[in-house]
Amino acid sequence: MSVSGAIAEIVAERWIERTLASYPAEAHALLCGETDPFRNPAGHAIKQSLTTLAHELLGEMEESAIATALDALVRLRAVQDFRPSDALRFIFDLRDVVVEVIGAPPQALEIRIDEMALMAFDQYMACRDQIAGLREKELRLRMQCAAK
Amino acid sequence: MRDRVWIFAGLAFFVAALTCPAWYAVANGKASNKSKPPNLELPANQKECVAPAGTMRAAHMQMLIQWREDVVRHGDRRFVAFNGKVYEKSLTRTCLGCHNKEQFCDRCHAYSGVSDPYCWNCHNDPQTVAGSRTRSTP
Amino acid sequence: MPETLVQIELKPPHGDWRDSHVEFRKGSICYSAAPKNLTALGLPNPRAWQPLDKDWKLPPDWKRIILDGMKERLDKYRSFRLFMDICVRCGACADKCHFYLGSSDPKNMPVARAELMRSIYRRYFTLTGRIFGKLAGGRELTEDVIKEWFYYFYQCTECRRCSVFCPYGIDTAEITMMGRELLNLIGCNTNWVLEPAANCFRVGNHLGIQPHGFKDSLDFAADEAAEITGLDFHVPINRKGAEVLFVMPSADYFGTPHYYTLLGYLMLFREIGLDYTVSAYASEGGNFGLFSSHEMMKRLNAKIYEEAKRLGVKWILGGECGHMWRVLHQYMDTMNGPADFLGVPVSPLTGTVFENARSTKMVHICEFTADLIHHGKLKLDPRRNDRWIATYHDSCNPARAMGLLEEPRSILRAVCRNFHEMPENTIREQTFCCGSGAGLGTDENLEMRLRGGFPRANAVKYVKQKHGVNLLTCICAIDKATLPTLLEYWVPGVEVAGVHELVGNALVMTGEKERVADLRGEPFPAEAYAATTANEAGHA
Amino acid sequence: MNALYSLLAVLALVLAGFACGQGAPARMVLATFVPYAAFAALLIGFCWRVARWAFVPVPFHIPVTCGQQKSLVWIRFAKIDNPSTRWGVVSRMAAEILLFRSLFRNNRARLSGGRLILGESASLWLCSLAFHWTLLLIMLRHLRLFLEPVPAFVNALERLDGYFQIGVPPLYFSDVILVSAMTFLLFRRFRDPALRYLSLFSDYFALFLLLAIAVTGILMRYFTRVDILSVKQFALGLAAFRPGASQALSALFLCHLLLVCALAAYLPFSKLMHMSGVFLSPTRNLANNSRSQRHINPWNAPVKTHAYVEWEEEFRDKMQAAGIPLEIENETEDAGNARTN
Repeated sequence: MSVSGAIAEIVAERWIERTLASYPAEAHALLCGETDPFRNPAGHAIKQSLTTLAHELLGEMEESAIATALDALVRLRAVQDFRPSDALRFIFDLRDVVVEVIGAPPQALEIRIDEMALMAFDQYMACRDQIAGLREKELRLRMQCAAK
Repeated sequence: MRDRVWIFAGLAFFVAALTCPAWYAVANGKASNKSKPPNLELPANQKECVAPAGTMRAAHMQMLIQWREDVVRHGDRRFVAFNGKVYEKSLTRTCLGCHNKEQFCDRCHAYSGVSDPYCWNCHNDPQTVAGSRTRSTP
Repeated sequence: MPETLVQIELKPPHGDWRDSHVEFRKGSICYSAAPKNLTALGLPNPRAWQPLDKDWKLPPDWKRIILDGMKERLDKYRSFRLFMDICVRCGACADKCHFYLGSSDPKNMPVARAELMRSIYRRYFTLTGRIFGKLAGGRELTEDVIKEWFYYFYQCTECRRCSVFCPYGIDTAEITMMGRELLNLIGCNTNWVLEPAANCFRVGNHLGIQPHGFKDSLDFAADEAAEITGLDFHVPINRKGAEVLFVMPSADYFGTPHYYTLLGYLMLFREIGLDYTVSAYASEGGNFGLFSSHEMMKRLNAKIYEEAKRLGVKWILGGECGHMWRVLHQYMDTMNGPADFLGVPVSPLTGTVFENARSTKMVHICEFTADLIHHGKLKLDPRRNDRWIATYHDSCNPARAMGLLEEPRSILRAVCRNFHEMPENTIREQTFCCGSGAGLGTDENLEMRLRGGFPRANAVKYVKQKHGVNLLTCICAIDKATLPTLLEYWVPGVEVAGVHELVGNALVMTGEKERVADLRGEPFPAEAYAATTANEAGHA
Repeated sequence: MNALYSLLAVLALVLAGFACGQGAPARMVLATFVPYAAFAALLIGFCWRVARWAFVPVPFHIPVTCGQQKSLVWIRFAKIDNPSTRWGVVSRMAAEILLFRSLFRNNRARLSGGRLILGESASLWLCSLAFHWTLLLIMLRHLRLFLEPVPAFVNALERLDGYFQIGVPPLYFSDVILVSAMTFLLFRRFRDPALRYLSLFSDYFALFLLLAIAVTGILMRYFTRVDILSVKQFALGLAAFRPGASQALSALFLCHLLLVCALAAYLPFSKLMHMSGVFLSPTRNLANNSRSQRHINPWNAPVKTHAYVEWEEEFRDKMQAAGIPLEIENETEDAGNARTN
């Protein structure tokens, strides 16, 4: 895959835009506008992750980098008020973005996007499992204490 | 409980500040005179000015600035008034030729709270100047 | 073949916030209070219901009850009336709420949360609202409004972060407290608030551990401390004539990692020979009444002074806890004072008179310990904490209701060698809440808590990446109970500890045996262990 | 929608002002009756609102502390952000009211190379500060029309405001700053979706009304001109309770007058009461001394508590079995058990 960094940059930007559109319009200004990662943690996570993912998908496709970036984002979206399908929709948005920016995506890229979607699915499930596990653990601790 | 004293003191202060014009009028007495415009000394030798009185009141400063522009930048000293009369564009000679600065300009400016315009940075009041000159040269 | 299998559903514009509609979802709400708990506390309208139900079984005249209750509170609390009146909706608070930052739900902006209440106030209590209605920003009080109140007022941790940024100091916690009081009037409460409150009221602590169980717990801790140090420990309970009554949040004697903090207290008290007692009657410092109503707060808090008087102590020492200290610092003396039967607290070792507690007669353990350390009364070996790279999370209430910022930090600097602050705008008075305070910290509400805890976790993640921080210290029982879960999800690898756990680790006790492991049973780092041994030798 | 309605409301006022300028009877009503009615509404409404707050007690001591508390002598405490004395509170309130301290916290101000750099979010703080101060300055400057003789400080303010003497009559900087700051505040409400979501009719109405007042005033000063002598005569007449409208007063002036009256009458019923409310805010105007001085709650509600005696009665057996000392011993039991200390 030989795509210049500049194009990846544009793809990332549009991708971020699309993903942020899945949040309520009222939160949009904050999510897009605020640059301080501590005043806008969610927006920061989204931007960082999507930028990394866009660069990796159109470039080296380094697995560990993708996993880290994807994890940060999926972890957030897994607890926000989304249905599972909506939570992961952002990955498929990439296809439209790529079409917009560079025309029809090459076969290789299609495969990469699908691959990433599957990774994200795994991670989403892992997050939900973890939440269930954490909930169970808290409940167990509470019961233990009560039994004491 | 104790803070009510402070709150009502603050409120009283606010009300006093808001109503200060009324108190001020009372304190300065003879409110009836004060509410009237100042007693301006009108020229004895002329019946009309270079423009109608209303215009002069509202816009004399703009006319003066225009005159300054014309004279200093373009050397144009001829002013044709609304009634066809021709005047020289000159603060010292035309305006102050009839009006008295202290009795006319300053009184009205003080009344309406317009601080000293910068006319007097360059111009002299011919009457004060004349007075001082008579004193200094016997 | 449909174009897309799952229809794309764009977020609908929220339009007017006055159209109240809330969708309750499992995972992000707290369940309703069990009728037996309402009965135990004498609260109105006990019944079986859940927020997920369509019919909430409100009393027939619920509307009148709410409006009467509002009127009563408007006449009793200047804060309430003022905060209803003067907001200009400048939006300075909007992005300060951890729930808003984590969930992006616009009704979680503090100003919007308050407007839920204000719109009713304007409609029924102001001239313009009564005449112009919606145009003046009012709205009708309907059952949907009550549901919305329930959803959003049990989605505020009363952490007061927004108030710091408000040009008029409007405190959303006040509004949330009023909202919850009003909901209490018609029997809409959550079990995670009322069950602990009922337990505290009847038994003395929030899990309802009875006196003998309480004693067992403390004896167990004493044994463990003895095992670690090789010294004998005894925790006096209900002992008359002690100098100090020690009150801690009940989580300290049955929760983990609170428990290690308790060991820290016990070792500290043993080492300095403090003449103290704990009480089985006032065995809970944390006050779940704060999350329910002012009256409940007073009912639960009354025990502390009553017990101090009965036991004839001179002053009271309070453990590490957040909302507990909000009550002790700002409410206790007013509600249940004056404590004229007690004396002004004086540290028996340093002779420091705690002038700042002259009237309440209750000192925070961090103030007490910081004073001891400052005067060099403790022999500390910070190397024993070398396994930790610590940061400090300012717990909301000690930070924003007391200003207890430097005391815990000065302790931490003395007891551990690796300490890093989180970014400036996430600590001290700008600290982010754990997202689980004010009665939200239950497992059924975990998803909401994860959203709320995200901003805090984000800052922790930053120091973890930058400095390798692996321990979050704090002085709040709710933090200790809920942050481990949140950090496990957001920043795995960072543990949570109380400040006095690290004190307990570092404290070199007179005559103690060679300590090889810290309070958690983890062996000390080899280097530190060697140093400790050398110290011990020198000491002997 | 709210914005549109409020704009329409203000435009209606403007039109009413112009219309009144046309007919003699309407002029009389507008110049004699309306100002007094509006002023009375302002005074009575304002006092009523403040008195309502004042008569509601402050039951609890709930300051929000924004810095280190005063505790141990060797720890430096934040005297202003976390005051422990009345003077500390006065300074905190002064910083709050004069400098908008809390709003400033919003900014990411940092020192860079000895210079204070403000982030972009400083705009809210800066614009509101500019807006409020210039509004005060403009109101004080208007005193020249209500006071005769004109006090020296009013003249001084006027000279300061038109310091650079740009144009004739000299341009007041306060006018420029006020209008730009207000325009910014208005645009902020339009632009930011979150604010748009929150803003009510009254939020826009107050801004539009003030803006309309400023614009009519500016038009009169710089463009259409007004006979200042008649204006002052009119204003002094109002102050001396001898109202009368001269024919020299333009329709624009009457429009300005009506808008000001509308603002005065509206103020007590609106959020603009924050001007007095900020002084009363219990999270700001109390010292953080609730542990050293007892705060009294006048209605300290009596509550049902669970007294020790009842509690001991309930758990007596278990306590006895566990060896926890009891207050009232069972005479049949071994009394020595509880007197171990």
